[in-house]
Amino acid sequence: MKKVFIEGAISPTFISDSIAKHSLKKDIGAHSIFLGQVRNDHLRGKEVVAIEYSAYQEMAEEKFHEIRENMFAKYQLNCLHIYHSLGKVNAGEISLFVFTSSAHRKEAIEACQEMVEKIKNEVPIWGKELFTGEDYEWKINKL
Amino acid sequence: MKKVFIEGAISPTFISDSIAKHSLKKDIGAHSIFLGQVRNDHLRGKEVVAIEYSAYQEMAEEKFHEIRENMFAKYQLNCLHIYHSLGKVNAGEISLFVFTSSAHRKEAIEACQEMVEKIKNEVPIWGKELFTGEDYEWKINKL
Amino acid sequence: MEIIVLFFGHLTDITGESKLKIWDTKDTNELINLMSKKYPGINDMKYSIAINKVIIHENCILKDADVVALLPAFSGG
Amino acid sequence: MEIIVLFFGHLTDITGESKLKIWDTKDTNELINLMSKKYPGINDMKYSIAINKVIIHENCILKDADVVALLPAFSGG
Repeated sequence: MKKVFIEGAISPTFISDSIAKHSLKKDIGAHSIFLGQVRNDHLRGKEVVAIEYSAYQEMAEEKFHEIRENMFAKYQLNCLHIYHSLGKVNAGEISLFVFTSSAHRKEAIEACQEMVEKIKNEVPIWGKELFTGEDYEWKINKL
Repeated sequence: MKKVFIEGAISPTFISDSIAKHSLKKDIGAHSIFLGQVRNDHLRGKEVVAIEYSAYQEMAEEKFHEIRENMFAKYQLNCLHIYHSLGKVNAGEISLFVFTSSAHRKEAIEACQEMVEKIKNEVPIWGKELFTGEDYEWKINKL
Repeated sequence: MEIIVLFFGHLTDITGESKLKIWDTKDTNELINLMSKKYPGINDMKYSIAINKVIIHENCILKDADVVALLPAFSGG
Repeated sequence: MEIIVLFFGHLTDITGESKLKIWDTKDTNELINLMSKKYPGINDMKYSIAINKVIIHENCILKDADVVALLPAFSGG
Protein backbone atom coordinates (compact mmCIF):
# COMPACT_ATOMS: atom_id res chain seq x y z
CA MET A 1 0.00 0.00 0.00
CA LYS A 2 1.27 3.49 -0.87
CA LYS A 3 2.64 5.62 1.94
CA VAL A 4 0.30 8.54 2.64
CA PHE A 5 1.33 9.94 6.01
CA ILE A 6 4.29 12.23 6.37
CA GLU A 7 5.69 13.32 9.73
CA GLY A 8 5.37 17.11 9.97
CA ALA A 9 4.83 19.59 7.12
CA ILE A 10 4.96 18.72 3.41
CA SER A 11 7.75 20.75 1.82
CA PRO A 12 7.51 22.58 -1.54
CA THR A 13 10.56 20.58 -2.63
CA PHE A 14 8.73 17.32 -1.99
CA ILE A 15 5.94 18.65 -4.23
CA SER A 16 8.26 19.67 -7.08
CA ASP A 17 10.08 16.33 -6.90
CA SER A 18 6.74 14.62 -7.25
CA ILE A 19 5.83 16.81 -10.26
CA ALA A 20 9.23 16.23 -11.88
CA LYS A 21 8.81 12.44 -11.73
CA HIS A 22 5.87 12.72 -14.12
CA SER A 23 7.90 14.17 -16.99
CA LEU A 24 8.64 10.60 -18.12
CA LYS A 25 4.92 9.86 -18.40
CA LYS A 26 4.42 11.58 -21.72
CA ASP A 27 0.81 10.52 -22.15
CA ILE A 28 -0.18 12.89 -19.34
CA GLY A 29 -1.65 16.21 -20.48
CA ALA A 30 -3.02 17.65 -17.24
CA HIS A 31 -2.10 17.68 -13.56
CA SER A 32 -4.43 18.95 -10.87
CA ILE A 33 -2.98 19.65 -7.44
CA PHE A 34 -4.65 20.61 -4.19
CA LEU A 35 -2.62 21.83 -1.24
CA GLY A 36 -4.04 22.37 2.23
CA GLN A 37 -2.12 25.04 4.15
CA VAL A 38 -2.49 25.65 7.90
CA ARG A 39 -4.28 28.95 8.46
CA ASN A 40 -3.54 31.25 11.40
CA ASP A 41 -7.22 31.62 12.28
CA HIS A 42 -8.13 33.92 15.12
CA LEU A 43 -10.53 32.55 17.73
CA ARG A 44 -11.41 34.20 21.01
CA GLY A 45 -8.65 36.74 20.51
CA LYS A 46 -6.02 34.05 20.10
CA GLU A 47 -4.12 32.98 17.01
CA VAL A 48 -3.68 29.45 15.67
CA VAL A 49 0.07 28.91 15.44
CA ALA A 50 -0.01 25.25 14.37
CA ILE A 51 -2.22 22.23 13.88
CA GLU A 52 -1.27 18.90 15.40
CA TYR A 53 -2.63 16.05 13.31
CA SER A 54 -3.41 12.60 14.60
CA ALA A 55 -5.08 9.67 12.86
CA TYR A 56 -6.42 6.19 13.32
CA GLN A 57 -3.60 5.30 11.04
CA GLU A 58 -4.42 1.69 10.09
CA MET A 59 -8.02 2.59 9.29
CA ALA A 60 -7.00 5.79 7.46
CA GLU A 61 -4.56 3.89 5.26
CA GLU A 62 -7.21 1.36 4.32
CA LYS A 63 -9.62 4.19 3.58
CA PHE A 64 -7.09 6.04 1.42
CA HIS A 65 -6.49 2.83 -0.49
CA GLU A 66 -10.22 2.28 -1.00
CA ILE A 67 -10.79 5.87 -2.17
CA ARG A 68 -7.85 5.60 -4.58
CA GLU A 69 -9.28 2.41 -6.09
CA ASN A 70 -12.68 4.06 -6.51
CA MET A 71 -11.12 7.09 -8.18
CA PHE A 72 -9.24 4.94 -10.70
CA ALA A 73 -12.47 3.08 -11.46
CA LYS A 74 -14.45 6.31 -11.91
CA TYR A 75 -11.96 8.54 -13.74
CA GLN A 76 -9.45 8.00 -16.55
CA LEU A 77 -6.40 8.76 -14.42
CA ASN A 78 -2.75 8.12 -15.13
CA CYS A 79 -1.66 8.84 -11.56
CA LEU A 80 -3.11 9.74 -8.18
CA HIS A 81 -1.02 10.64 -5.16
CA ILE A 82 -2.12 11.64 -1.68
CA TYR A 83 0.05 12.84 1.17
CA HIS A 84 -1.17 14.00 4.58
CA SER A 85 0.83 15.28 7.54
CA LEU A 86 0.86 13.74 10.99
CA GLY A 87 2.11 15.64 14.03
CA LYS A 88 2.69 19.37 14.20
CA VAL A 89 2.39 21.63 11.14
CA ASN A 90 2.91 25.36 11.63
CA ALA A 91 0.66 28.08 10.18
CA GLY A 92 1.78 28.76 6.61
CA GLU A 93 2.99 25.18 6.11
CA ILE A 94 1.34 22.52 3.97
CA SER A 95 -0.43 19.52 5.52
CA LEU A 96 -2.29 18.00 2.56
CA PHE A 97 -1.10 17.30 -0.99
CA VAL A 98 -3.47 15.71 -3.51
CA PHE A 99 -2.11 15.18 -7.02
CA THR A 100 -4.07 13.74 -9.97
CA SER A 101 -2.87 13.33 -13.55
CA SER A 102 -4.74 12.50 -16.71
CA ALA A 103 -4.55 12.84 -20.49
CA HIS A 104 -7.14 15.62 -20.40
CA ARG A 105 -7.91 18.34 -17.87
CA LYS A 106 -11.53 17.48 -17.04
CA GLU A 107 -10.75 14.10 -15.49
CA ALA A 108 -7.74 15.33 -13.52
CA ILE A 109 -9.59 18.36 -12.12
CA GLU A 110 -12.77 16.51 -11.15
CA ALA A 111 -10.92 13.60 -9.56
CA CYS A 112 -8.73 15.95 -7.53
CA GLN A 113 -11.71 17.90 -6.23
CA GLU A 114 -13.67 14.76 -5.31
CA MET A 115 -10.59 13.28 -3.66
CA VAL A 116 -10.19 16.33 -1.40
CA GLU A 117 -13.83 16.15 -0.27
CA LYS A 118 -13.51 12.46 0.49
CA ILE A 119 -10.34 12.95 2.51
CA LYS A 120 -11.99 15.65 4.62
CA ASN A 121 -15.18 13.65 5.19
CA GLU A 122 -14.27 9.99 5.18
CA VAL A 123 -10.78 9.55 6.59
CA PRO A 124 -10.20 9.26 10.35
CA ILE A 125 -7.79 12.15 10.84
CA TRP A 126 -8.11 14.89 13.45
CA GLY A 127 -6.57 18.30 13.72
CA LYS A 128 -5.89 20.02 17.03
CA GLU A 129 -5.50 23.77 16.58
CA LEU A 130 -2.74 25.01 18.87
CA PHE A 131 -2.98 28.62 19.95
CA THR A 132 -0.36 30.96 21.31
CA GLY A 133 0.13 29.82 24.91
CA GLU A 134 -0.99 26.37 26.01
CA ASP A 135 -4.56 26.65 24.75
CA TYR A 136 -5.96 24.52 21.93
CA GLU A 137 -9.20 23.62 20.19
CA TRP A 138 -10.16 20.61 18.11
CA LYS A 139 -10.57 21.60 14.48
CA ILE A 140 -13.97 21.35 12.82
CA ASN A 141 -14.11 20.91 9.03
CA LYS A 142 -16.53 23.14 7.19
CA LEU A 143 -18.44 21.81 4.20
CA MET B 1 1.15 44.14 -15.31
CA LYS B 2 2.27 40.74 -14.06
CA LYS B 3 4.58 38.70 -16.26
CA VAL B 4 2.77 35.65 -17.63
CA PHE B 5 4.89 34.36 -20.49
CA ILE B 6 7.95 32.24 -19.87
CA GLU B 7 10.41 31.27 -22.61
CA GLY B 8 10.39 27.48 -22.90
CA ALA B 9 9.14 24.94 -20.35
CA ILE B 10 8.03 25.77 -16.81
CA SER B 11 10.30 23.89 -14.39
CA PRO B 12 9.11 22.02 -11.28
CA THR B 13 11.53 24.19 -9.29
CA PHE B 14 9.81 27.33 -10.50
CA ILE B 15 6.55 25.83 -9.24
CA SER B 16 7.90 24.91 -5.80
CA ASP B 17 9.48 28.36 -5.43
CA SER B 18 6.10 29.87 -6.17
CA ILE B 19 4.42 27.60 -3.58
CA ALA B 20 7.09 28.36 -0.97
CA LYS B 21 6.53 32.12 -1.29
CA HIS B 22 2.99 31.65 0.05
CA SER B 23 4.08 30.29 3.43
CA LEU B 24 4.22 33.88 4.70
CA LYS B 25 0.56 34.41 3.79
CA LYS B 26 -0.86 32.63 6.79
CA ASP B 27 -4.47 33.47 6.05
CA ILE B 28 -4.38 31.06 3.08
CA GLY B 29 -5.93 27.66 3.74
CA ALA B 30 -6.12 26.18 0.26
CA HIS B 31 -4.09 26.23 -2.94
CA SER B 32 -5.36 24.84 -6.22
CA ILE B 33 -2.87 24.26 -9.02
CA PHE B 34 -3.36 23.24 -12.62
CA LEU B 35 -0.43 22.18 -14.77
CA GLY B 36 -0.64 21.59 -18.49
CA GLN B 37 1.94 19.06 -19.69
CA VAL B 38 2.83 18.46 -23.35
CA ARG B 39 1.48 15.06 -24.42
CA ASN B 40 3.26 12.84 -26.94
CA ASP B 41 0.08 12.27 -28.96
CA HIS B 42 0.26 9.95 -31.93
CA LEU B 43 -1.24 11.23 -35.18
CA ARG B 44 -0.94 9.52 -38.56
CA GLY B 45 1.68 7.15 -37.18
CA LYS B 46 3.87 9.99 -35.99
CA GLU B 47 4.61 11.13 -32.46
CA VAL B 48 4.38 14.67 -31.08
CA VAL B 49 7.83 15.44 -29.68
CA ALA B 50 7.19 19.07 -28.71
CA ILE B 51 4.77 21.95 -28.97
CA GLU B 52 5.95 25.34 -30.14
CA TYR B 53 3.83 28.09 -28.62
CA SER B 54 3.29 31.50 -30.13
CA ALA B 55 0.99 34.31 -29.02
CA TYR B 56 -0.36 37.71 -29.92
CA GLN B 57 1.55 38.76 -26.88
CA GLU B 58 0.26 42.29 -26.25
CA MET B 59 -3.35 41.17 -26.63
CA ALA B 60 -2.78 38.02 -24.54
CA GLU B 61 -1.27 40.02 -21.69
CA GLU B 62 -4.23 42.39 -21.68
CA LYS B 63 -6.59 39.42 -21.71
CA PHE B 64 -4.76 37.70 -18.84
CA HIS B 65 -4.99 40.92 -16.87
CA GLU B 66 -8.71 41.25 -17.56
CA ILE B 67 -9.41 37.61 -16.61
CA ARG B 68 -7.40 38.05 -13.39
CA GLU B 69 -9.44 41.11 -12.45
CA ASN B 70 -12.69 39.27 -13.11
CA MET B 71 -11.56 36.32 -11.00
CA PHE B 72 -10.70 38.54 -8.04
CA ALA B 73 -14.12 40.20 -8.36
CA LYS B 74 -15.94 36.87 -8.53
CA TYR B 75 -14.02 34.77 -5.99
CA GLN B 76 -12.55 35.43 -2.53
CA LEU B 77 -8.97 34.88 -3.58
CA ASN B 78 -5.77 35.73 -1.76
CA CYS B 79 -3.57 35.10 -4.79
CA LEU B 80 -3.80 34.15 -8.44
CA HIS B 81 -0.82 33.40 -10.64
CA ILE B 82 -0.70 32.37 -14.28
CA TYR B 83 2.34 31.32 -16.29
CA HIS B 84 2.33 30.13 -19.90
CA SER B 85 5.22 29.01 -22.06
CA LEU B 86 6.27 30.57 -25.34
CA GLY B 87 8.53 28.79 -27.81
CA LYS B 88 9.34 25.10 -27.75
CA VAL B 89 8.23 22.79 -24.92
CA ASN B 90 9.10 19.10 -25.19
CA ALA B 91 6.67 16.24 -24.50
CA GLY B 92 6.64 15.59 -20.75
CA GLU B 93 7.41 19.22 -19.92
CA ILE B 94 5.02 21.77 -18.44
CA SER B 95 3.64 24.68 -20.50
CA LEU B 96 0.85 26.06 -18.29
CA PHE B 97 0.81 26.79 -14.55
CA VAL B 98 -2.31 28.22 -12.94
CA PHE B 99 -2.18 28.79 -9.17
CA THR B 100 -5.05 30.07 -7.02
CA SER B 101 -5.06 30.52 -3.24
CA SER B 102 -7.89 31.22 -0.84
CA ALA B 103 -8.88 30.85 2.81
CA HIS B 104 -11.15 27.92 1.92
CA ARG B 105 -10.89 25.19 -0.69
CA LYS B 106 -14.10 25.83 -2.62
CA GLU B 107 -13.09 29.27 -3.90
CA ALA B 108 -9.55 28.24 -4.80
CA ILE B 109 -10.67 25.12 -6.67
CA GLU B 110 -13.48 26.78 -8.62
CA ALA B 111 -11.41 29.81 -9.58
CA CYS B 112 -8.55 27.62 -10.80
CA GLN B 113 -10.84 25.52 -12.95
CA GLU B 114 -12.60 28.55 -14.47
CA MET B 115 -9.25 30.23 -15.08
CA VAL B 116 -7.97 27.22 -17.06
CA GLU B 117 -11.07 27.19 -19.28
CA LYS B 118 -10.76 30.91 -19.93
CA ILE B 119 -7.08 30.62 -20.83
CA LYS B 120 -7.82 27.85 -23.33
CA ASN B 121 -10.77 29.67 -24.91
CA GLU B 122 -10.12 33.39 -24.65
CA VAL B 123 -6.40 34.04 -24.89
CA PRO B 124 -4.67 34.39 -28.28
CA ILE B 125 -2.08 31.64 -27.94
CA TRP B 126 -1.38 28.94 -30.51
CA GLY B 127 0.38 25.62 -30.26
CA LYS B 128 2.16 23.97 -33.16
CA GLU B 129 2.61 20.26 -32.59
CA LEU B 130 6.01 19.20 -33.86
CA PHE B 131 6.35 15.58 -34.93
CA THR B 132 9.41 13.44 -35.37
CA GLY B 133 10.95 14.63 -38.64
CA GLU B 134 9.99 18.02 -40.08
CA ASP B 135 6.24 17.51 -40.00
CA TYR B 136 3.90 19.53 -37.78
CA GLU B 137 0.23 20.21 -37.17
CA TRP B 138 -1.52 23.15 -35.54
CA LYS B 139 -2.98 22.10 -32.21
CA ILE B 140 -6.74 22.13 -31.70
CA ASN B 141 -8.11 22.52 -28.15
CA LYS B 142 -10.85 20.12 -27.15
CA LEU B 143 -13.67 21.33 -24.94
CA MET C 1 -13.15 -12.67 25.47
CA GLU C 2 -11.09 -9.53 25.16
CA ILE C 3 -12.07 -6.34 23.33
CA ILE C 4 -9.77 -3.41 22.61
CA VAL C 5 -11.33 0.06 22.71
CA LEU C 6 -9.63 2.99 21.01
CA PHE C 7 -10.33 6.71 21.51
CA PHE C 8 -9.33 9.49 19.15
CA GLY C 9 -9.27 13.27 18.83
CA HIS C 10 -11.42 15.22 21.24
CA LEU C 11 -12.51 12.03 23.01
CA THR C 12 -9.02 11.49 24.41
CA ASP C 13 -9.36 14.78 26.30
CA ILE C 14 -12.24 13.18 28.20
CA THR C 15 -10.95 9.64 28.59
CA GLY C 16 -7.37 10.66 29.33
CA GLU C 17 -6.25 7.57 27.45
CA SER C 18 -6.34 6.36 23.87
CA LYS C 19 -6.62 2.62 24.39
CA LEU C 20 -8.08 0.21 26.92
CA LYS C 21 -9.08 -3.43 27.17
CA ILE C 22 -12.43 -4.72 28.33
CA TRP C 23 -13.77 -8.24 28.82
CA ASP C 24 -17.02 -10.04 28.29
CA THR C 25 -19.02 -7.38 26.52
CA LYS C 26 -21.59 -8.87 24.21
CA ASP C 27 -22.32 -6.00 21.83
CA THR C 28 -21.57 -2.37 21.04
CA ASN C 29 -24.59 -1.07 22.97
CA GLU C 30 -23.26 -2.71 26.10
CA LEU C 31 -19.78 -1.37 25.38
CA ILE C 32 -21.06 2.18 24.97
CA ASN C 33 -23.01 1.92 28.22
CA LEU C 34 -19.86 0.82 29.98
CA MET C 35 -17.86 3.70 28.48
CA SER C 36 -20.56 6.22 29.37
CA LYS C 37 -20.38 5.18 33.01
CA LYS C 38 -16.58 5.22 33.05
CA TYR C 39 -16.33 8.56 31.17
CA PRO C 40 -19.60 10.47 31.61
CA GLY C 41 -18.25 13.34 29.48
CA ILE C 42 -18.52 11.32 26.28
CA ASN C 43 -22.34 11.39 26.46
CA ASP C 44 -22.22 15.03 25.36
CA MET C 45 -20.13 14.21 22.31
CA LYS C 46 -20.90 13.04 18.82
CA TYR C 47 -18.84 10.17 17.54
CA SER C 48 -18.98 7.22 15.14
CA ILE C 49 -18.11 3.65 16.09
CA ALA C 50 -15.85 1.40 14.03
CA ILE C 51 -15.31 -2.31 14.57
CA ASN C 52 -12.04 -3.54 13.08
CA LYS C 53 -11.73 -0.32 11.03
CA VAL C 54 -15.24 -0.46 9.55
CA ILE C 55 -17.83 2.07 10.68
CA ILE C 56 -21.05 0.49 11.97
CA HIS C 57 -24.50 2.05 11.95
CA GLU C 58 -26.38 -0.17 14.39
CA ASN C 59 -25.76 -2.36 17.42
CA CYS C 60 -23.27 -5.15 16.59
CA ILE C 61 -22.33 -8.37 18.37
CA LEU C 62 -18.70 -8.38 19.52
CA LYS C 63 -16.30 -11.29 19.36
CA ASP C 64 -12.91 -11.99 20.91
CA ALA C 65 -10.08 -9.66 19.77
CA ASP C 66 -12.40 -7.12 18.14
CA VAL C 67 -11.04 -3.58 18.03
CA VAL C 68 -13.73 -1.00 18.67
CA ALA C 69 -12.84 2.62 17.90
CA LEU C 70 -14.77 5.72 18.99
CA LEU C 71 -14.26 8.40 16.33
CA PRO C 72 -15.23 12.07 16.70
CA ALA C 73 -16.06 14.01 13.48
CA PHE C 74 -13.06 13.88 11.17
CA SER C 75 -11.08 17.06 10.62
CA GLY C 76 -8.17 16.17 8.37
CA GLY C 77 -6.89 18.29 5.51
CA MET D 1 -4.02 56.29 -43.79
CA GLU D 2 -1.96 53.26 -42.78
CA ILE D 3 -3.28 50.00 -41.32
CA ILE D 4 -1.15 47.20 -39.86
CA VAL D 5 -2.39 43.65 -40.45
CA LEU D 6 -1.14 40.80 -38.26
CA PHE D 7 -1.43 37.05 -38.92
CA PHE D 8 -1.06 34.29 -36.33
CA GLY D 9 -0.88 30.53 -35.99
CA HIS D 10 -2.05 28.47 -38.94
CA LEU D 11 -2.70 31.62 -41.00
CA THR D 12 1.01 32.39 -41.21
CA ASP D 13 1.47 29.09 -43.11
CA ILE D 14 -0.76 30.55 -45.84
CA THR D 15 0.38 34.17 -45.83
CA GLY D 16 4.07 33.36 -45.39
CA GLU D 17 4.36 36.48 -43.27
CA SER D 18 3.09 37.65 -39.92
CA LYS D 19 2.77 41.38 -40.52
CA LEU D 20 2.00 43.73 -43.40
CA LYS D 21 0.95 47.31 -44.00
CA ILE D 22 -1.94 48.40 -46.15
CA TRP D 23 -3.26 51.84 -47.10
CA ASP D 24 -6.62 53.47 -47.68
CA THR D 25 -8.90 50.68 -46.56
CA LYS D 26 -12.17 51.98 -45.19
CA ASP D 27 -13.44 49.04 -43.15
CA THR D 28 -12.78 45.44 -42.10
CA ASN D 29 -14.95 44.00 -44.90
CA GLU D 30 -12.80 45.75 -47.47
CA LEU D 31 -9.66 44.62 -45.67
CA ILE D 32 -10.79 40.97 -45.63
CA ASN D 33 -11.62 41.16 -49.36
CA LEU D 34 -8.15 42.45 -50.06
CA MET D 35 -6.54 39.69 -47.98
CA SER D 36 -8.67 37.01 -49.63
CA LYS D 37 -7.42 38.11 -53.04
CA LYS D 38 -3.82 38.29 -51.89
CA TYR D 39 -3.96 34.95 -49.99
CA PRO D 40 -6.82 32.85 -51.41
CA GLY D 41 -6.04 30.04 -48.92
CA ILE D 42 -7.41 32.01 -45.99
CA ASN D 43 -10.96 31.72 -47.37
CA ASP D 44 -10.98 28.08 -46.24
CA MET D 45 -10.01 28.99 -42.70
CA LYS D 46 -11.92 30.07 -39.64
CA TYR D 47 -10.54 33.07 -37.81
CA SER D 48 -11.60 35.96 -35.61
CA ILE D 49 -10.70 39.57 -36.24
CA ALA D 50 -9.34 41.95 -33.59
CA ILE D 51 -8.89 45.68 -33.96
CA ASN D 52 -6.35 47.09 -31.55
CA LYS D 53 -6.48 43.89 -29.47
CA VAL D 54 -10.28 43.79 -29.16
CA ILE D 55 -12.24 41.12 -31.02
CA ILE D 56 -14.98 42.51 -33.29
CA HIS D 57 -18.16 40.75 -34.35
CA GLU D 58 -19.31 42.89 -37.29
CA ASN D 59 -17.89 45.15 -40.00
CA CYS D 60 -15.97 48.07 -38.45
CA ILE D 61 -14.67 51.36 -39.86
CA LEU D 62 -10.89 51.60 -39.81
CA LYS D 63 -8.84 54.64 -38.92
CA ASP D 64 -5.19 55.55 -39.33
CA ALA D 65 -2.72 53.40 -37.34
CA ASP D 66 -5.28 50.71 -36.50
CA VAL D 67 -3.82 47.25 -35.93
CA VAL D 68 -6.02 44.52 -37.37
CA ALA D 69 -5.21 40.94 -36.32
CA LEU D 70 -6.50 37.74 -37.93
CA LEU D 71 -6.71 35.08 -35.23
CA PRO D 72 -7.29 31.35 -35.85
CA ALA D 73 -8.96 29.34 -33.05
CA PHE D 74 -6.84 29.62 -29.91
CA SER D 75 -4.96 26.55 -28.73
CA GLY D 76 -2.97 27.61 -25.68
CA GLY D 77 -2.53 25.55 -22.52
